[in-house]
Amino acid sequence: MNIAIDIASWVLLTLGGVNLLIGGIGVLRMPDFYTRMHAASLTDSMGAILVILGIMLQAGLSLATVKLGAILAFLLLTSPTAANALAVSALLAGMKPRTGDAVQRTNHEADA
Amino acid sequence: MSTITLLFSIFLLTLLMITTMAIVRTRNLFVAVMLMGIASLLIAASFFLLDAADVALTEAAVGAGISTVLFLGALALTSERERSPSSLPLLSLGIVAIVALIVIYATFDQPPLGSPSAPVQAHLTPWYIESTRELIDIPNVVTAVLASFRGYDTLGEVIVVFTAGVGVLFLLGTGASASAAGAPLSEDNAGLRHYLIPRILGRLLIPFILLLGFYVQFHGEYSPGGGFQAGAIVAASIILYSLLEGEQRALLVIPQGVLLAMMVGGVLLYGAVGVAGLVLGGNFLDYSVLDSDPVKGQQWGILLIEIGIGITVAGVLISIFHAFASRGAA
Amino acid sequence: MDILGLYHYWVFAVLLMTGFYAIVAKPNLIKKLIGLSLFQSAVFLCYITFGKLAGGTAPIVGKGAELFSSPLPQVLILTAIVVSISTTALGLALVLRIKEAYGSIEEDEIQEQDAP
Amino acid sequence: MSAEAAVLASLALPLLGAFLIALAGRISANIREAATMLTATGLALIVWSLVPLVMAGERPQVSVAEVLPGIELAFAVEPLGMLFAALASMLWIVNSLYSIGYMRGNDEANQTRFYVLFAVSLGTTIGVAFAANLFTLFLFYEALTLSTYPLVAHKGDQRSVASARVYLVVLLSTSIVLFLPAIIWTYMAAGSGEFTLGGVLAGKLEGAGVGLLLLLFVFGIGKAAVMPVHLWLPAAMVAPTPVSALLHAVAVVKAGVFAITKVVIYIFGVQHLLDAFVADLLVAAAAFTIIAASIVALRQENLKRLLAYSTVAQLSYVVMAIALLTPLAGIGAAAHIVAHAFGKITLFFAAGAIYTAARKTELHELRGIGRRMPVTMSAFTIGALSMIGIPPTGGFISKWYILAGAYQADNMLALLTIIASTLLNAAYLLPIIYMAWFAHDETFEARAHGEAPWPAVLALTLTAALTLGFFVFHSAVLALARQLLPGF
Amino acid sequence: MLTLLLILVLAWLFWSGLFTPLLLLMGALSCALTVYMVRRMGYFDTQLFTPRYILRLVGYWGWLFLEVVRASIQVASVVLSPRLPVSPQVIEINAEELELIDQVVLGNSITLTPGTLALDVHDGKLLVHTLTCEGAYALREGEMKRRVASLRGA
Amino acid sequence: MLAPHLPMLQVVVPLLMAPFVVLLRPRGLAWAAATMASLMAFAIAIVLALSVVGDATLTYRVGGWMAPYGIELRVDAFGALLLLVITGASSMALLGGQRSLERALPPTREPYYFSAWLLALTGFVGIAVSADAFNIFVFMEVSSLASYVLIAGGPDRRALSAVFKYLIMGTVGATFYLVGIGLVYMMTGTLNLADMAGRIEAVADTRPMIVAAGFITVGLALKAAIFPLHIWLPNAYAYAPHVTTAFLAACATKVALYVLLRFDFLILQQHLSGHAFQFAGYLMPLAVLGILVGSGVAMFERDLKRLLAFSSVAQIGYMLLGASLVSVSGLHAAILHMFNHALAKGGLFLAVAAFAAVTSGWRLEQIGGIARTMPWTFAAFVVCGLSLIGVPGTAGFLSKWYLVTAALEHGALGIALVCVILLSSLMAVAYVWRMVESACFAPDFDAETDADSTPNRDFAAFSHLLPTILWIVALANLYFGLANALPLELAKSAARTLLGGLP
Amino acid sequence: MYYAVIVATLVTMALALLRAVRGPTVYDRVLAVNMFGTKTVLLLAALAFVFGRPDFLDLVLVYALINFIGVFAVLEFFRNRATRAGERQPAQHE
Repeated sequence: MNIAIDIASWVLLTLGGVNLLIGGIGVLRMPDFYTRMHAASLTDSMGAILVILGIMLQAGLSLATVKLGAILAFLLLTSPTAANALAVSALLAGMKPRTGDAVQRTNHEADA
Repeated sequence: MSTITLLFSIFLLTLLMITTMAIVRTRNLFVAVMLMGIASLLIAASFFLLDAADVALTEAAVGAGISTVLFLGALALTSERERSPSSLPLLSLGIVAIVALIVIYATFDQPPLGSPSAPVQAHLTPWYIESTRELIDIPNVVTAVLASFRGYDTLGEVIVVFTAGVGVLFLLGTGASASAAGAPLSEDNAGLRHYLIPRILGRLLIPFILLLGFYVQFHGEYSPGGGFQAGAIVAASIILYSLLEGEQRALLVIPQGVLLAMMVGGVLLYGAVGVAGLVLGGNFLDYSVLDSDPVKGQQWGILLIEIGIGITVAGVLISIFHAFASRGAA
Repeated sequence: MDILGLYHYWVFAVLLMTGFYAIVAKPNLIKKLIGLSLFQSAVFLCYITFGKLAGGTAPIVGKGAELFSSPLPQVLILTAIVVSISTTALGLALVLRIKEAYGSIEEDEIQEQDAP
Repeated sequence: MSAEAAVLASLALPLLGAFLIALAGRISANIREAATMLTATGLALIVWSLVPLVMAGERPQVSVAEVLPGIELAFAVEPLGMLFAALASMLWIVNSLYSIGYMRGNDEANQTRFYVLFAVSLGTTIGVAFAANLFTLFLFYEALTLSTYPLVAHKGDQRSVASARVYLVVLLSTSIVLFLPAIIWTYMAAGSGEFTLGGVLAGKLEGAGVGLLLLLFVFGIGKAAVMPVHLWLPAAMVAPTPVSALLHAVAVVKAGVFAITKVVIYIFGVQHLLDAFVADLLVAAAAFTIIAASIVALRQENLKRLLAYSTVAQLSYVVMAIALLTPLAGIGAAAHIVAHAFGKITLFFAAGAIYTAARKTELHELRGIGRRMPVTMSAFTIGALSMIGIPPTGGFISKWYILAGAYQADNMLALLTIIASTLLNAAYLLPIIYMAWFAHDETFEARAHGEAPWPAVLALTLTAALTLGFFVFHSAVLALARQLLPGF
Repeated sequence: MLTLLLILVLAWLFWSGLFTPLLLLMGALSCALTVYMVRRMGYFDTQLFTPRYILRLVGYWGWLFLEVVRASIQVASVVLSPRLPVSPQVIEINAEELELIDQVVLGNSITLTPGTLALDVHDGKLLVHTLTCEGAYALREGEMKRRVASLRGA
Repeated sequence: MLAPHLPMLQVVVPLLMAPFVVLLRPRGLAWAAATMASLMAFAIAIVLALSVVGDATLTYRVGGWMAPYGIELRVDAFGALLLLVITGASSMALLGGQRSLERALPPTREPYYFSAWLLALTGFVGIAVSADAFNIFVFMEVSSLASYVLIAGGPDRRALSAVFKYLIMGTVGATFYLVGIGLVYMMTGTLNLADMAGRIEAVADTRPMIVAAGFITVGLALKAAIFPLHIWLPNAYAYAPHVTTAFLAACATKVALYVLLRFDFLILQQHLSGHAFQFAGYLMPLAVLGILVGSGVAMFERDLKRLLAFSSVAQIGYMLLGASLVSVSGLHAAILHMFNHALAKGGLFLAVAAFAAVTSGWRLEQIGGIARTMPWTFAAFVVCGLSLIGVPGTAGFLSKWYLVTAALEHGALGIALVCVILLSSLMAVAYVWRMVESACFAPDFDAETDADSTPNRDFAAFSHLLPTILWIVALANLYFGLANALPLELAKSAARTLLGGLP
Repeated sequence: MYYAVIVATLVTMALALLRAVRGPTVYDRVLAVNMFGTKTVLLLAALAFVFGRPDFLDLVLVYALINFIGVFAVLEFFRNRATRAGERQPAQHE
């Protein structure tokens, strides 16, 4: 049982680590600010989820797990919010996203 | 410290050095402030690696929240870019290099990192740890030393914070007076109310931040934390509120008078505990006499003065924030 | 290990001097304050470093903890951090007033205005 | 009143008087001047009441405070100081009388300040006179400089301020740079600065050090106006004449020579100096000053400046007399302090009276003035004769003793100097007298003037009388001076 | 308000893990104070959440998690592929019919999913930046919006 | 009952009054409360001073913890003397400065100002009584932050830039000090000064100790405005509100110097070989240069307050010179000069405050004729000025006397030093006399013709308390010039203590 | 077992730092800071377990909650600046 948990958490942690790395690389590689934000959100959401889940498995049923859960919840609430706030700031300052083609109005009503 | 954590910490410190160099190099102050945020995180992580959880917590509460907000507040009212180039960089570099060499020269005789025979570890530390167990009986030795063994220093620290508050209020005026009393709440210049996501999320999180602040306050004796960190966290939550809803609304929640009362009340609470020790026949800040059981007395004393610290710090930090923010509004 | 153990102190020296350089060489007042707070952070790092005990843990008595790093430097630095942020806040308030009074936060421009 | 109380009272009274004068100045000029006269008279009475005691050989002593370990603020009355104090306090009465006439006659500004500071200056002069040790002496010496400074700068115009600056700079810098180190040296060498008959340095300091220290003292005590530190004295002549008269002919300059005398007699000790063969230095310096100052005086156009240079020369008489280190010369020095005071104050009074009545300050303007102001010019003549040393004036007595002293010391330099300077004195003073009485006024005067206001005339008459009187009634002074003789 | 109080109390108890009377008292005090402060802040003017909503939210999170995993793999492959095949798009989603709070949930869900990023939420319109065209199409299908809308539905 | 607690109360009284003061709204109340607290502190300081006469030392364990573990307070003669200076300066400045401050400060900010005043006072006395290296740092920061506030209070905008410079340099100084005590702590493991002195022996020759000594000295030298680290001082003093300047000029730099001397003599010199020599070797030239340059600049300065500020630089040089002789008599002179200079400089700046109540400014030409309009104030000014020069009969003379005698113990070098002292005394005569001349003889300044000043001949605003206080100070200058048993005894005992362990 | 994730976090931090130093726009830097914050949370959480002191999670909690205030301040900063520049606010895409 213990071994199973260990393996599971090991897998989660490693995957999380890989995720973080990929996100980090993405942040470096991506061509413009908005695309970089996507890479960052890779680490913020997936990376965080995996890592914390991994640690939670290790902690077992304890207060620490609850705390980790709270941490995860807060992270998942705050990081998109922060990302949004950042995007808004960039837009506010007049920074245009680089897009392949013109802005697509995908909404049906808007198209009409 | 095992070698591997040592390597971690070395890695972090290297990042820290790069960050600081970048901070000094950049001509854009906004960028510098952002990099300061990173530096603060790195420092906090290093503190944590070096077993200083309390300090890391403080750095977290201050560096990540308050400090950035204050710097940005100042930047908003001044300018973002440094205008003139550095003067005499060669001379300055020369001086700096010499002092750096002197400091490095000093390091070669220092006791190596973590050596148990170093005087710091051998002289006072065992006594503190033993006495905390015996005389105060709380788990967090840092809190015991901070609040009791060196409670006088901490009183001084509170006074420093209070002084800064008084100073900023003196220099900038109170937020209330600047935003012309009686003026209606202007809806269009009220923080981030028009940004839906931040606003709603903020609304969701503020109670938890507040609670966390109180939690840190009252668990200072058991885990990292204490009055100062708590005060900073509570202040951060109020600052968050005023960023979201506008400074004037925040002033409605905690009016200027209350803030002032907090600044004053905390210091006075601390002082009163000290004087109580004196009146009850002990020395100043001697908590043992507060209760028939000296250990209990110590615990009461620590609890009370930590509350005093928390109140003052929160009051001061919020006041400072308002003072900055109201300058922008004026 | 010995050299690695000294690394922290070297970083301390470098940080100290980086901050100091900003204070000395940069004419921008806010930059000076930034330098100042870096400068102070370096000192914090130094204190915390020599409070560290090999194999120790944070001085919070709990289960499974036997060796503790020294609490005293941490206490000192807690105080010093507070002092640092207080100084920074006061400095920034001053910068705001200076900006209002002089319309600039560059040291050389202010000096020019002060010269009769 | 016990002697000790009298000593303290004589110090406190002028200060109290100054305070009263300041208050009275707010009420009316008459009350103020009454207060001045009252203070002056009171002071004279107290000081003179001490004279019989001192003559009888008593030496009242008061110690006020121990300022530094071994260094006290203390007073002691000894003959020389008694003489000096008595002289100054007596002349203050006369001078006050004269001041009233002069100040009113010239419509000077800030008269209250003038009287207040005058009183303070007198107080410090008494302090100098009664000082029991070097420290106390130095203290009052400096206080005297500072309290007279505003008097010199009284007019407040560019010229007087500049001159006052010279006055202050010379006096203060000499005292700080030379006098103070000399005092410290003395204290360090001798362990004491008490004025002790026979000196305190004997056996403590030998060789070249003695000479060096002596020079430090002589040039450090700038008030004695030994060349080249005499510069302040002509500069001080911008002051109102009563100041020049009492302070710069009597109190201040005499404080200087008095200090030198005390240092020589009580600090070095005559015997010690004789043993060290250094007094000749002093004689030479004094001789040089006498001759040089007299020659400079010869070339002066301005009456008061001429008198100032004459003062420089006359002061060096005293210094030289002291330096001769013979009993007779010592008596001569003491007598000369008195005689010169009477004579010079008369001359200044006269000069001031001329200025008040006729607005004349230059020599060539004085043609025929004797006929318009006969009383004044008579007094002037008497004063001038006293300067030269012609009987029946006081100057003759003192010169006589000095000459005798020089002879006793077998000092040819001194003898020759005195003779030469007498000739020079005559050369610059007699033409004035001649001009005043016998020359014809060639310019037409729009306004015929008479004598100065009566208080001024009364005062200068009195001093002229004293000058003459000293020729006859000098025995008291000599008696006091003789008490010094054990020192020789 | 009671919901919040309950959550806070639970949070305190789990965080603290110490049940001495003093600390419990302090906890009660803290929770009360927090609620008081939040009340002063005017955050009880509008009802945000009902317990039922929260329950459904948990279910939604499960779906979202899978969504995030899927998107993560996509983005990771984009990042790791040497050509860096990005084709950024900005699309606008109309969510006027949703409650404000649901707009926020939608916006944050979009942001949380790697590859899509809510730029701005205003007047019921969400401006979304996507990393690739595929991401844009997936969003346009409106699966996420439907699920969010159903959180509040009957 | 209170007697054993006095060292603590000395700090606690102003400390706890400061928060109260912030709350006092009606005009004048804040002032009254601050003054009361300050006077109480003064009274405590007097009692303390009287009780340590004769080499007694009072100690106090804060919180009841014993010395190396808890924080200890220690009042010895040196500290007591400094306490007298600090609390006395504060009380006198507050008493005399009410009206002057009322003019300088907007009413809404008054409570903050007076609170900051008490905080500064707390900081200074906190340093003076502390026996713990880190505690000194904390209170140093309290005093510094509060001083920044006090200085920035003036209406002159140049105060702001001056304060900023002060803030930067002051913080750098404090941080240097922190680095220094950090290194010492690292090598000895203690922060208590006495314990430190005991444990330093073992590590005396290690490199960190040497560097620590350097850092501590430089840091404190910055705070003490020792030449050439004085550049923050002139402007900070010149543009601060006058009363602030009077207070700070009397004690701020001296407190730093106090710490410096205590550290150097009690801890470093006794144990670091050759430290005494290095101390003298580095500091004596600086002291001499400071004396000469400070006086020299003062001679040509036209702004009255800047002039006095530069004179302060020179006076700090005197104190340092005395200390750098490393002898009982030298230290004695230096410590005595701290006391005497505070008397003189405090009085001078207070007099400037009085002048400024009726003149339009304090450039030399602007105080023209002030001697006629305010003769009594002016007279007090002159007395303090004479004390600054060191004219006999005033307090300033005594310290110079001791300094010269101390220097003369050093043979040829001593004579050279004496020359410097005498030369600078002459320079002091020159600059003091420039002020006096301007006040007496310059034509009445005509404010209407001067563009950048406002006519200000407003006698109603001139408080009668100020001249009284000024005269008290001036008389103190005279009194301590003649009967100086108390400061002398304290200074002597302090010097003995400092040099106690040296051969 | 935690070491892998710690190393990964550290490397990611380094990469983020590189982005922060390089820029090019200020927003990139803010982004980096934000990323850094999350990474610190993860790092500290892992470290707490490495040290075997899970009670230090409080600290992590604080970070998780406080960190984003800075970003809000940035937003407010730009909003403020935009308002000052006289631009229409809030920003709307064309």
